[in-house]
Amino acid sequence: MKHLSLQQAIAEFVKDGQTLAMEGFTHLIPFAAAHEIIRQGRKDLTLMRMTPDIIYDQLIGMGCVSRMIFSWGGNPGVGSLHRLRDAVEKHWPRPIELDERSHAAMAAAYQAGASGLPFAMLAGFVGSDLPSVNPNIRHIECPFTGQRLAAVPALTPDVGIIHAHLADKAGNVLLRGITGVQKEAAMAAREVIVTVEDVVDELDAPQNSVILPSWVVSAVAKVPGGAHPSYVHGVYDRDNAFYQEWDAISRDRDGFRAWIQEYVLDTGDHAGYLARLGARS
Amino acid sequence: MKHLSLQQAIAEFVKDGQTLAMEGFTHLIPFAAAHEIIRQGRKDLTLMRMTPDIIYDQLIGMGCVSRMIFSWGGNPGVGSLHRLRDAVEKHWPRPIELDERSHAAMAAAYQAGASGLPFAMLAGFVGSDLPSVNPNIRHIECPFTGQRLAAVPALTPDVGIIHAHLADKAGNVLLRGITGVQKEAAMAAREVIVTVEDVVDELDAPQNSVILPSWVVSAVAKVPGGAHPSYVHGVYDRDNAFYQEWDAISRDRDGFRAWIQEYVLDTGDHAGYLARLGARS
Amino acid sequence: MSTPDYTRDEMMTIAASRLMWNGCVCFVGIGLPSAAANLARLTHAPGIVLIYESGTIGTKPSVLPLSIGDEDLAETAECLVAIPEIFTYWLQAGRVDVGFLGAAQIDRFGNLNTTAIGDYHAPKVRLPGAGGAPEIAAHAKETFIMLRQSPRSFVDKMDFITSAGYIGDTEARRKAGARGDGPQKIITDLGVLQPDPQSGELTLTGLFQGISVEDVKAATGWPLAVAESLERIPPPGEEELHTLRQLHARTAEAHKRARKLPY
Amino acid sequence: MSTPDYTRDEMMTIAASRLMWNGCVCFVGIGLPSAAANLARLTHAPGIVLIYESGTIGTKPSVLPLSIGDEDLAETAECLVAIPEIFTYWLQAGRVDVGFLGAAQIDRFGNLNTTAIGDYHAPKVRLPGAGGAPEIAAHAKETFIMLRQSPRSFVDKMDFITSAGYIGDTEARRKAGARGDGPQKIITDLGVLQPDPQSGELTLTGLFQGISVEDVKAATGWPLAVAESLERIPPPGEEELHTLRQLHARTAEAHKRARKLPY
Repeated sequence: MKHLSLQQAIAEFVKDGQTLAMEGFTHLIPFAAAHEIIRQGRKDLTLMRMTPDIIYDQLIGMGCVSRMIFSWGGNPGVGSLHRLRDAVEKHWPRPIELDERSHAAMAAAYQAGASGLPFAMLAGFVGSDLPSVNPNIRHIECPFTGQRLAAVPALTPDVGIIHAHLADKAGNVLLRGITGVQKEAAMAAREVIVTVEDVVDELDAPQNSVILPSWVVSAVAKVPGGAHPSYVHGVYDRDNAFYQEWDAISRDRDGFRAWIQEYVLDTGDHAGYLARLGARS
Repeated sequence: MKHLSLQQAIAEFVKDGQTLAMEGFTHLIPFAAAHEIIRQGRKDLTLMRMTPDIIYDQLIGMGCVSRMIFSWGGNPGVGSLHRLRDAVEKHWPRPIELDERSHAAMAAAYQAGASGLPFAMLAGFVGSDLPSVNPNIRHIECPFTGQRLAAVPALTPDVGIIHAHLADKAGNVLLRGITGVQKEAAMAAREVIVTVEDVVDELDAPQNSVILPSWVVSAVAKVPGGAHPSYVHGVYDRDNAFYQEWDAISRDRDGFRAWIQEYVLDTGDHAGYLARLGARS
Repeated sequence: MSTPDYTRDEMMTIAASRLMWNGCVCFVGIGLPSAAANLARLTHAPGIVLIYESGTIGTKPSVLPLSIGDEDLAETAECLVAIPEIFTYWLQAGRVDVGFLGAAQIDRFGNLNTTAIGDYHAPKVRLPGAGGAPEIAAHAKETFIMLRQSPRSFVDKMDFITSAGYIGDTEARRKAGARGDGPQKIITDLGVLQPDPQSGELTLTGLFQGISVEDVKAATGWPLAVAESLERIPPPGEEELHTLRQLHARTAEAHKRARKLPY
Repeated sequence: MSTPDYTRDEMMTIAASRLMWNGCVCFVGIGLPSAAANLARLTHAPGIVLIYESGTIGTKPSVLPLSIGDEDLAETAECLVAIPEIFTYWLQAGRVDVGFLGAAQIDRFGNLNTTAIGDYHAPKVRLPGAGGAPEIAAHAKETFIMLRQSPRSFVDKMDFITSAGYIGDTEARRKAGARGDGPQKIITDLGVLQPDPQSGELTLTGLFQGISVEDVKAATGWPLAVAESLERIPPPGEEELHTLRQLHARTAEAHKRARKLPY
């Protein structure tokens, strides 16, 4: 475990062509890390995430992504992800290959990855057409009952990236509130980058808290506000207005590019991003 | 969920011939419930537990058990479980059928039971003779990689019995410290009995605590000291001396029977058991 | 149709909320289902157990969540669990009484499409995808579907089945391995449809005030079966409407708060 | 043999503790392994990560635990997880560097028996069983085995393989699907054995002070292979012995506390 700046962490651990999982279910989405990946211009990434959300819409729109493994690709509570749709429907700015599953299958596949199993099974996709369009959904039989179950390959990202409340100086990481599949995504990954709101001497967490010990973490980067426009329970709220504004920002290719230029590329880091958004609002 | 006395809960939910899981890994072992099952004279039980421990040694010695699913049957830190050995080696007081697995397989099979899956898989029993003596250990192949994995049937007890720190008036249950496989054993069961140290108005538990909501629980019984000689983190210590004394108590059939008579059968309930032990020590 | 003093969405929400019961364990999505389930909780079913797929169990939000993982859901939950657990110990294990689903398209057997219009590999419209729906549709003891009715949404031939209803008939559903009973109530903005117990074909069984059978037939992309005795569903009661409007007002108020950037 | 001022168990524990390193992730059982791993933590390897199968990760007990789930282990852990997780995300995933095992019997290929002496279905002696051992033996990057050496424990023909070492040879282990490298160090009360890199056969590679090759051969139930150059393992250093004895004294003190019944 090393304490690094986010720039250093992305530069050191995220390479072109890799498979990344950036998780956070509505809560604790690691936006700052995604913006830094855009700034550093990574290409040909395979991205996995249950809900691509705005975070992957941005990476897809910037042409960083060649393949995506996912289960629900909308703008939550708002509508479509226009950059995702443009990539799928019109291949702009580049075609994107989809490995499309369900939430239950994604979650189980992260668990399998974290567990050193080659695949996950679930009583899933019953009567669904998804197995007919995705060769990564197969079936097995229970060796005791003969019951037919769905199977999907384990998810084992090269790099798992999550945002958390706190790390301590040693690099132990604490998550609170809705923890989603972050622990699984992190533990399924070869390298783990964690952005945190703050670094403290001691976590001082209640027993049975959700903690990643320092020795499963590759790098911790302190990035206050690093989940914006997502939220950090007890620290700041979800920027629901931004999620709604994104519909208009992202609907148009040029508008999207201009926004990324102004708020991501032209801001050196996440503090700059927050400052520019703040100046506008 | 109903608040019942332990006597009522066992009388209502535990029947001859059923399959029971009474879990608690060193910590929070539901001894009071086992003693009440002995008092009420249940027979032909199939018991499942990772570590039979003294709790099942007592039930086995009293002839309540016809079959056991388990993974490690010793007296932790002391040596053998003499009643278990006597049943296996000499069929006293009755023969006992064993379905013997490993810890990893037991834990996975509880998870499968709690998950509505018919079996669990694990990269397990590699090179072990256990599959050759247990037809409930089979193998499957990964449909993607061809990797061979072990499979065991899911554990789905008729009744799951656990001991916990607290319940609230509504019947929500809080566990702290080492939580073992209790949540899995409870959720894999058709009916769930929870003995608790105390019942409070509100749990007032930290976020991300281990909680069973009232609607998955059949009955809550307040039994202070209900885990003795096991312990309740932050409430009372493990009675290590008792674990050591058990070696002598249980070595001899008559000595064992006499102990059960004096401390379990002749004490009307768990308060009586604790009082008698206290009078002696 | 006359113009009543409530909207179709209000009627639809209230009709759905009436179908919930006290103690019902309900797996809820965002939007109309969330409004219906919370309305039930605030009126006749205070003991309803709401589960959102974010891992929030037994939650009692003060306002309607905008996202499925709102802080309010976590704050008011009986317990929080990780997402893999929600789909295994809770949904797949059969602990959910009612799974609430929406869709872009539904067919006469209650199959749902939330994936794509047109060819999957070259879609005319790419929809968000499956989310939790295929397994909710399979494992909830029954599913309720809320969907505004029109020939574009109630289609004769569907491009893609994301989540199964009765597939081709109730026997096909059983054979496919579904455990739950499938779509038992389809609540639209015109009335309620229920499956024929034998064939699974959706049948109009209830009409909202001011709606005729012809209205519903015109909004359906296949020749709609109509039950012999049609229920005329009562209009919103005063308390229902008042509670729902207050809930929406509180929600709007909460979500209107000025953006406050972190730091 | 001369009579040194330390016991064989002390030498064995100290020898094992020297094989641990700072940062080593160690899956520990109760008894000698726990003493060895904690001694390493208190001497040369303060950053050792101890995992007990009770779900206590990164634990730093003040005294040696009597059970694998002692309160002290939970109290001093970096984090607590449920037991299914210990065996999946931590052990099976290959996160453990060293798995510590004991046994009633070991054979020349490092296979272990903790199940039964005699026929499994009609055992002469029923042993406790597998516990976590089969999967520790398979998945830890390497395993260390601690076992007092005698012809009864180091047997030529074993009745039952509970946990695999090299089975018949290193190739057999690989073919069976084991991921870890298997038993790399067998620490007895006489010295240390290591597997032949090709055959996997356990070979005497180190002797404690005052022990001869003949002593070890006499305590082994098969014709023991002996390495060409034998290490003469240094006796306990002063700090090692002092720290170990203090640890044992603190442990005895803590466990001697009068029984205090609850309530």
